Amino acid sequence: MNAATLFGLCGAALAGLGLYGLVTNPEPLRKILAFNLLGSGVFLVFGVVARRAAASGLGGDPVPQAMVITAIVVAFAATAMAIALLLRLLQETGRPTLDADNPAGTDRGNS
Amino acid sequence: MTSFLFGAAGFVLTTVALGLVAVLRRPAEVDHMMAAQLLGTGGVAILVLLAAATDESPLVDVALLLALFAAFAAVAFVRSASGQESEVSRTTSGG
Amino acid sequence: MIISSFFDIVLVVLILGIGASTIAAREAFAAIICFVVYGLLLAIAWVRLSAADVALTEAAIGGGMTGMLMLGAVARLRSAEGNDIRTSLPTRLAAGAMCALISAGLATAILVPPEVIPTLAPMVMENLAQSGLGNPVAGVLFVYRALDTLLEKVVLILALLGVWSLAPDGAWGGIPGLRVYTQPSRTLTFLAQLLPPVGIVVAVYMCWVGANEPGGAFQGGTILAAMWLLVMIAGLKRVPAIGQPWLRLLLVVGPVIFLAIGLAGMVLAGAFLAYPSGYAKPLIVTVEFALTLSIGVALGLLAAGPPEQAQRQ
Amino acid sequence: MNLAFDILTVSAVSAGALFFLAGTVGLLRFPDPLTRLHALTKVDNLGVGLVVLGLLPRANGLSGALKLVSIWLLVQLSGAIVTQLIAGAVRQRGPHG
Repeated sequence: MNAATLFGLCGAALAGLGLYGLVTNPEPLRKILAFNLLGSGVFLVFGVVARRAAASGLGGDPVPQAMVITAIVVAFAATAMAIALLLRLLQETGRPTLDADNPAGTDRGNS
Repeated sequence: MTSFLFGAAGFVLTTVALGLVAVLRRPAEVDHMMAAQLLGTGGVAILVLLAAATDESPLVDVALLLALFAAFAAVAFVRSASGQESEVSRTTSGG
Repeated sequence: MIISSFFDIVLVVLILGIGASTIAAREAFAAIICFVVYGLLLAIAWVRLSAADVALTEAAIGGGMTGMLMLGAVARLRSAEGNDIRTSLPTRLAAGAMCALISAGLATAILVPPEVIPTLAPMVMENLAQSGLGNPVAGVLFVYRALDTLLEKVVLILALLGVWSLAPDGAWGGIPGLRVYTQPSRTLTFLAQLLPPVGIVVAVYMCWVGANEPGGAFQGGTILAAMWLLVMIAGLKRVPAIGQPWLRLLLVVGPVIFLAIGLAGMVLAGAFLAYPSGYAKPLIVTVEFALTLSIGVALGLLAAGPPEQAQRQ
Repeated sequence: MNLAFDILTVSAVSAGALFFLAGTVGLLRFPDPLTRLHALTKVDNLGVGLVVLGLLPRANGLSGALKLVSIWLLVQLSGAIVTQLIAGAVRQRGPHG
């Protein structure tokens, strides 16, 4: 097994781990964190695709690499947006959660 | 020489890994804050060793960035952990 | 070779361990620290995949900026009581099984590579000489997929508009609610005076070498954003109101110059975002410098969050 | 000449790696956060410093060597200040905060 395959398997495991955290963790902030983990796992798989396609004296195929760079920046923008939404939710409802049927969630006194 | 440098990088990575486990397992948040600093210095050493081992000088730039952002992250930790107020509450309460 | 695979195995185990503790950590603060450490480790993994450009981006954004953003949020969420509802055990088991299945699927895709591995590297290298650039990744970003890069800048600005539009009505155009130190701390002030000059030099360097070696507008812009945030957090500079014209000008200068050169390409070179032959490199370097500024401002404002306070008259 | 440089590289890098080990042992064994911080700063100064010293003969010309030294200076300066900040947080919140 070469290094690229090893990191590819690591990326696959990270994607699963991130998805698990996204599904099971009730706190929105932790969900955002898990989503970032999922994303970085997928990027890593992409990086392995790039590494395997090494040719012409390059360490990897530059096209997937450039796409991953773009993706990292876009993921950051999406994370910033998600966190702003979460903080606004906290401001409006006083609770950082998405549960609708929680009895404590009916007061909107803070808004 | 290449394998010596790789070996040294692996050794440093192992010690950093053990240090991270030690730091993150403790309950106190001040201990957690040391993690970024530990990885900042360890990561710099690992990257300059890898740069020398693989003869890829751009890796030294990665080391430079790692050092810069590890310090930045540590500042963010300390800011978040110390109960400072935000810009808004400062101006509404103090002036 | 055996020694380098020892290194890789330790790195992978460490990444997986830190990744798992990001998910499993009880406190949100500990989880975010794990995530920052994870981002810095991932930068080393990208180095091992011969992708120094990606390693630079990951160290800057995954390690520094995302952590900064999340830590700003966790400090506010801490005051609100969290809910103790845990997902029930059967649900977690089912989710774990499904996620393991997905991981296994991805792993199979990696372990069974295609007969002929598709690669665009020879095509990129063949045409790279015409553009005068030495860094193939920069070539892809600014020559072959320039439209993607341009649209990505638009996405950054759209995300920023989205963040801003979450402001309460009264605060529109006001000052972002970035958490700053209230009591001046001498140590932090010293760091905020020492690090930004170094950071700005590194950012210019990144941007400058980006044409020939790993680096470029993204990395340089992220460093600028981080240094700007550091100065604001330390209280050396006030957080500017988002209504300021100079701020908005800086925000759009990069995409506008990029777009203008792209439109000029329609007249001079016969296609949108094409460069007239012989002028490709100077034009790309111009675009990169303008983009570095715009990306820096956009990322810094994204991390600063929506405005929370009306602008003082 | 080459042999002398190689000996310098091996001995300095090994010594630097030893300081990393010492720092980790300190993090594992020292009883309170302030002493653990102390262990951490030794790694910044001497660990990275010795590794950089060992790699200087293999650096990419004079500019490469200067870059390595400036990285060490950056790590040392920022490390010292960040450690001070964390120590401030320890004082504010107590060793178990």
